[in-house]
Amino acid sequence: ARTTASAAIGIVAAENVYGDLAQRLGGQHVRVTSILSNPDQDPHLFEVSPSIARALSGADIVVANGIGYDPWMQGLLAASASPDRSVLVVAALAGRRDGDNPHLWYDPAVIPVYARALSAELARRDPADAAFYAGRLRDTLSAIAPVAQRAAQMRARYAGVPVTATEPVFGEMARAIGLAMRNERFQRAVMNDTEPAASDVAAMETDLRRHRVRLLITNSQASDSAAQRLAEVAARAGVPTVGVTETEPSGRDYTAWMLGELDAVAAALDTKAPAL
Amino acid sequence: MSEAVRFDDVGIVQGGRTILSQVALRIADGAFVGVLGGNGAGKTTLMRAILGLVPVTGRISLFGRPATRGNPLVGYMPQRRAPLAARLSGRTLVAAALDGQRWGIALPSAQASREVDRVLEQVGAQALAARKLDELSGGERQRLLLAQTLLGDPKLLLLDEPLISLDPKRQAEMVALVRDVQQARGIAVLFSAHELNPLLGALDQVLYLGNGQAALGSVDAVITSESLSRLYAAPIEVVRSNGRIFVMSDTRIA
Amino acid sequence: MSEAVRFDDVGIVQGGRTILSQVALRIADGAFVGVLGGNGAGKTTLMRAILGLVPVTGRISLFGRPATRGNPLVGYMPQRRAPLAARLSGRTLVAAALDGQRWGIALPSAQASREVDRVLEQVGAQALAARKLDELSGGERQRLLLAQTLLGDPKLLLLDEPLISLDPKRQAEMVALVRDVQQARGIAVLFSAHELNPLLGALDQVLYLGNGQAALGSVDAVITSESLSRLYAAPIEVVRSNGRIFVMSDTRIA
Amino acid sequence: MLTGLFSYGFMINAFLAAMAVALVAGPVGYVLVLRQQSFAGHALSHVGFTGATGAVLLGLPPLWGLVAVTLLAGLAMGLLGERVAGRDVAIGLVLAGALGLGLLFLHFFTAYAAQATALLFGNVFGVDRATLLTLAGLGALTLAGLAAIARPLLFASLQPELAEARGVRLRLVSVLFLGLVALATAGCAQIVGVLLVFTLMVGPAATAQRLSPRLGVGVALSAGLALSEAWGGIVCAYATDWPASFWITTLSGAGYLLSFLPGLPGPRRERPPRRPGPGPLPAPSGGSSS
Amino acid sequence: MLTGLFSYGFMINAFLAAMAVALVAGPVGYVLVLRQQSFAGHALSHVGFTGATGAVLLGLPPLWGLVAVTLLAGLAMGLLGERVAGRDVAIGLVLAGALGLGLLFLHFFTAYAAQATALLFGNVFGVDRATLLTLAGLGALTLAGLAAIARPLLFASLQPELAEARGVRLRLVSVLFLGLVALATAGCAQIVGVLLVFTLMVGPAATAQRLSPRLGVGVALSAGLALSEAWGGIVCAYATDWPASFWITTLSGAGYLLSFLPGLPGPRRERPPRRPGPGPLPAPSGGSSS
Ligand SMILES: Nc1ncnc2c1ncn2[C@@H]1O[C@H](COP(=O)(O)OP(=O)(O)OP(=O)(O)O)[C@@H](O)[C@H]1O
Ligand SMILES: Nc1ncnc2c1ncn2[C@@H]1O[C@H](COP(=O)(O)OP(=O)(O)OP(=O)(O)O)[C@@H](O)[C@H]1O
Ligand SMILES: [Mg+2]
Ligand SMILES: [Mg+2]
Ligand SMILES: [Zn+2]
Repeated sequence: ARTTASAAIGIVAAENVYGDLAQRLGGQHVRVTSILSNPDQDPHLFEVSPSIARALSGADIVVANGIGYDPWMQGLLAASASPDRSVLVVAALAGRRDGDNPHLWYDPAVIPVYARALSAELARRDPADAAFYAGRLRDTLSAIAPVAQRAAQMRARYAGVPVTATEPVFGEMARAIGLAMRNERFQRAVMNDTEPAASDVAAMETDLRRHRVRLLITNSQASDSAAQRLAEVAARAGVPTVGVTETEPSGRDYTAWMLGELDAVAAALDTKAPAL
Repeated sequence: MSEAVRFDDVGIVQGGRTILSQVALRIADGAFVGVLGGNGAGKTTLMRAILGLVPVTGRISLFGRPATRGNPLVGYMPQRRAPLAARLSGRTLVAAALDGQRWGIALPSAQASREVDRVLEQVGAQALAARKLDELSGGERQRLLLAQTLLGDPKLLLLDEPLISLDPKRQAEMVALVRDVQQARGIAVLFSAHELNPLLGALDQVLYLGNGQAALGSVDAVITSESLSRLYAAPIEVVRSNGRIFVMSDTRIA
Repeated sequence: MSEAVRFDDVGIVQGGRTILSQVALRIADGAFVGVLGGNGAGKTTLMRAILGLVPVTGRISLFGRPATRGNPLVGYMPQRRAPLAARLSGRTLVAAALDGQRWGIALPSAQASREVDRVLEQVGAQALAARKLDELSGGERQRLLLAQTLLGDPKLLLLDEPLISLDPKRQAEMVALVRDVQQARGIAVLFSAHELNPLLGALDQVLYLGNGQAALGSVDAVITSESLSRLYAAPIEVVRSNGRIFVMSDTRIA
Repeated sequence: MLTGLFSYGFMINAFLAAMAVALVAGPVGYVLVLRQQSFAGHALSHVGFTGATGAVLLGLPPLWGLVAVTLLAGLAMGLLGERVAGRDVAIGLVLAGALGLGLLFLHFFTAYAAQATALLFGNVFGVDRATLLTLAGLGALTLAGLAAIARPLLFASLQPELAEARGVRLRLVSVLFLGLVALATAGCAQIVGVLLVFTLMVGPAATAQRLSPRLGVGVALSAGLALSEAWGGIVCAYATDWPASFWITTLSGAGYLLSFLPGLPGPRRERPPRRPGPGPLPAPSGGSSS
Repeated sequence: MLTGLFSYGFMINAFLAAMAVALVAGPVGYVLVLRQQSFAGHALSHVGFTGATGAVLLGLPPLWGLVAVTLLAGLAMGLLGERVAGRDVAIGLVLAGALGLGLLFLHFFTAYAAQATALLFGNVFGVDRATLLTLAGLGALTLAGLAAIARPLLFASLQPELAEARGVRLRLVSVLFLGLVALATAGCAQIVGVLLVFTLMVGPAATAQRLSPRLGVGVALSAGLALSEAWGGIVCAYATDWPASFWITTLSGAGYLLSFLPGLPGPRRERPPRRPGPGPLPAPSGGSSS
């Protein structure tokens, strides 16, 4: 199978956000495989199929998120050692450590860092096409620039506004906007599939009921009954709810995905809270 | 109708093997019948056939009706007894068998309670019933199992080796108990045992199995050195003394 | 040293209850001893004490040495037998007991194989050994268990109710088998049973338990109507006829 | 510390949900422990995962798949392993098969699977009113089913041979019961988590069986213990801010261990009745022979 | 379809890892099934979760915690539940307790917990050389341990009363064996996943016990079946691109069901020997009395 694409650089990305950006940066010179288009598959039962392992063992560049989000990647890489393979761990590029919010792609500052690093790696491997990669990098950076710009705009307007969420998916973006995120312990418990403590549930409910927050962010891919209940509490209290997704929805690129969510958040924050 | 059990040309095949064939017999109502036969002769199988648990050819009738599963006229004490739930009381065990085959829940009722009391009293086990099963001796447990067979006024008891692991005194007590119940209520009893001596005084008749056949005979006719030796294919001596009969297999010849 | 077992002022307390007290007895090497006593008299406990499984006061010696657990001079057939792993062969069962208490793995060896063959032959069970345990009859299984007790040339066999659920012929065969082995190898046997008759011809002595006491006696002294009736606290009749003894509990009085 | 225990809606829902689960788990667990089928109970709670995943794959509501597959597995276990010997192998193989199938479903997954994954540790503080109603409905259904088969079930559990002779269809009863266990597990697990359901089925039942030799008392005790452990766990969770499942598990284990305390009824020790002793033994005459 | 089966390093590692796991799971599983302790085996595979989370919380390598806690739980089960009656309750309670504790540890986590939990759910196509060595080491250790206790273990499993009388310390043997099961489970689970270890322990062993009544043959058959099912599963996974665990589970279940086919040795039917028949019975004389 190495006839037509023999020149192409093989890239395997653990998550599809990174994979799509890699495709954009490398164009026809790369061949991209994304492992998790659905990172919410049960990590307990997540099992890599042979075709992915095969792709990985032939890959030139491997992209992983790191800080515990894709811990199986280490084993897969070690299993098919390849001296000439480079591994980009986005968390390392962005200087994050274990314990930080792993949903890194929601940080508008991280994506350009990743894009530059990957582009440099592509140029290193394929110096002949360095100019092509430089052009692609420029295009890509300008294509994703609106996300950071929009976040900065919103920061000017909403910095310090208290919000809450059922899961820390949107956390990095909220930080970029300067929103005062509350109930982080609750969110962490939901992320880890464990049970939120009673006081965390109570704090969450109180925030919603007493309008101590202006917005509830939920994971719209997860529809477990606990989250539904909070959405109901919010609705009753007149606190608006915005759903975000953990993975890049198919048919949308990164910019459209992020802007869509930012718009929804802005619109929600602008609604006047009804008097109790 | 004075026939408790009637076999007409009954055959039993299990696992491709003929256990019994062409058995014809009639057991009178109210008779105390000892069931004899070597290991594997088919004593347990015969009782299970009467209970409708084993497919048979020919016809088995109980009190004039075809034998079917769950016949309320029959009380049964199985030979192989699953380990009992040790922490429950004897009364719970006995009560579980009361209408145990009927769907639904057994709500506490005075009538049910009276019925359980009645059978416990019949075997003299009222005092045992409150104790936990794992605190009871083997003989005491066997008495509770006998009480169970009496629930619902059966007209026929099938007791499969109820003397196992009892000492001579308890064996005698068990036989006497069964005999008393049988006579007081005029019911028929099939009582299997390898130990003939404790039984002999109580028997009206003997049902002996061997070699795929089953036949009924009087005690006098069957309990003879000759016929028992043939039955068990081993030298067995029967001695009559003071109007009593003793059976003993000869260990010196072997 | 012609003493197989010696009890000096032995007492056994279990669960706060005195089972035996102040027992003193000596069993001669090579003796065939019947162990009698009602349910709960302590037959099993006594054997377990000889095996060192039960804490005792006083002293128990076997062949002049204190009784300890895992004594290779003792062969044992327990009364309560756990359900056997049904799909394994009889030979596997017997072989598992060969040095089964030693750590490590049992590699196939010609010597081990010969030893297993030897004990199987002694009980005439060579043909049974290849068959699965769930294909064997109760009597055949018991024969394999007896073979196990003979592994490693014991000088004392403790057989706890090996006649249970056997038919008269098999009972006689079992007793004859034990007797043959005992005489051929000159070993001592303690053989407990509720059924005296099949044993009587084989016994050298009787060890009778009751009321916390244990005493050894000759067959002639113990097997009398009077002493057995006292032992079992029930009327028991002993009849001697043609040099044979018959024991029977009286079911008519109860 | 405990002020405001009832001032939040989620706390009231938690108490109600725990009650619904405990009142089902207590009686069902009693029979489960009596029949020594804890493994089956546990395995069925896994199997639900496969059902939920499969249903999502087919575009059906996960709860349907969960209940359907768990019921099916309960039937398979009942049919395969009616005899006690080899029963654990039957359960193990059904379990492995179901999990393997679940893995295959996941492989084809494109949608979000968290519904299936959150099963192990549910969230008793996140129960809403609609879920509460589902829970109550499933619970009532399970208890009604249990009542419908109670008599033959108990009979068959205590004395299978006798029950069979008296016309009880052992296999049918066994399968129906495992179906009920499946229903109870499936219903409760997705709301309060597999762990909690299993804990509330096994712990209180085992304790109750140690404490009372009577059936009715035992079942009531089992339900009562389950309820008080569940509620106690919620209160402790509220007071300490640690997870409720942890507390309920701890209370349930502690309850069982406490039942071994000497003062309580039902110590392990056997107390056989001292039978009226025979007279003194005949003096040994003959001494050692041979 | 199957070209290149061995041309990838990860495939070779997968075959080697599967071999290491199968050769341990086969013999250990044989005894597990013989002793009817499948539930213990399954429960132990859960318990590692607590150890891994606890270790991460303390800043220790999760594998240490996993092995330590699994061993501890194995010992606890062995100590609590030596008697068969109530054994499943003991296992259930240790399981619930361990999971509850794991939940508490998870509660104190500030990071994404996948690191700890992922340890439990290995991946046969993601085994590297270092892990392979660990696996081989743990496997050799387990097999050596099994060999060291093989004789008393087998004796105690077949005839506990007799073994005790012959000086075998039942409780010690039981605890040591569960410790070995724990070690095998902990070692293998993180490389090939909990599901696979359990499948490879129960399926081949149950099949082997149906096929041969001889111990040595049975153990060898169990190991051989485990190996061929594991390898077969990997080949099928390569060919279909479906998960290897699914295939191995399927092959293992199929193997067991196939062993029920009539032609094979060991049909369920009992074939008691026809004993030499007695002579004809005496003719009934006396007829029906009374
Ligand atoms: N389900 C079955 N399939 C095949 N054979 C069977 C089955 N059940 C019983 N048998 C065989 O039928 C024969 C009669 O068995 P049964 O249990 O009736 O004998 P028994 O007279 O009660 O013996 P025992 O004195 O040992 O109790 C035996 O050879 C037994 O192995
Ligand atoms: N571990 C124990 N704790 C308390 N009591 C015990 C224990 N083991 C046995 N006993 C009691 O000791 C007494 C003697 O029991 P043992 O089993 O030795 O009697 P046995 O003579 O063998 O009776 P059987 O004829 O029924 O076999 C019985 O009352 C029994 O209940
Ligand atoms: Mg029988
Ligand atoms: Mg005894
Ligand atoms: Zn599990």
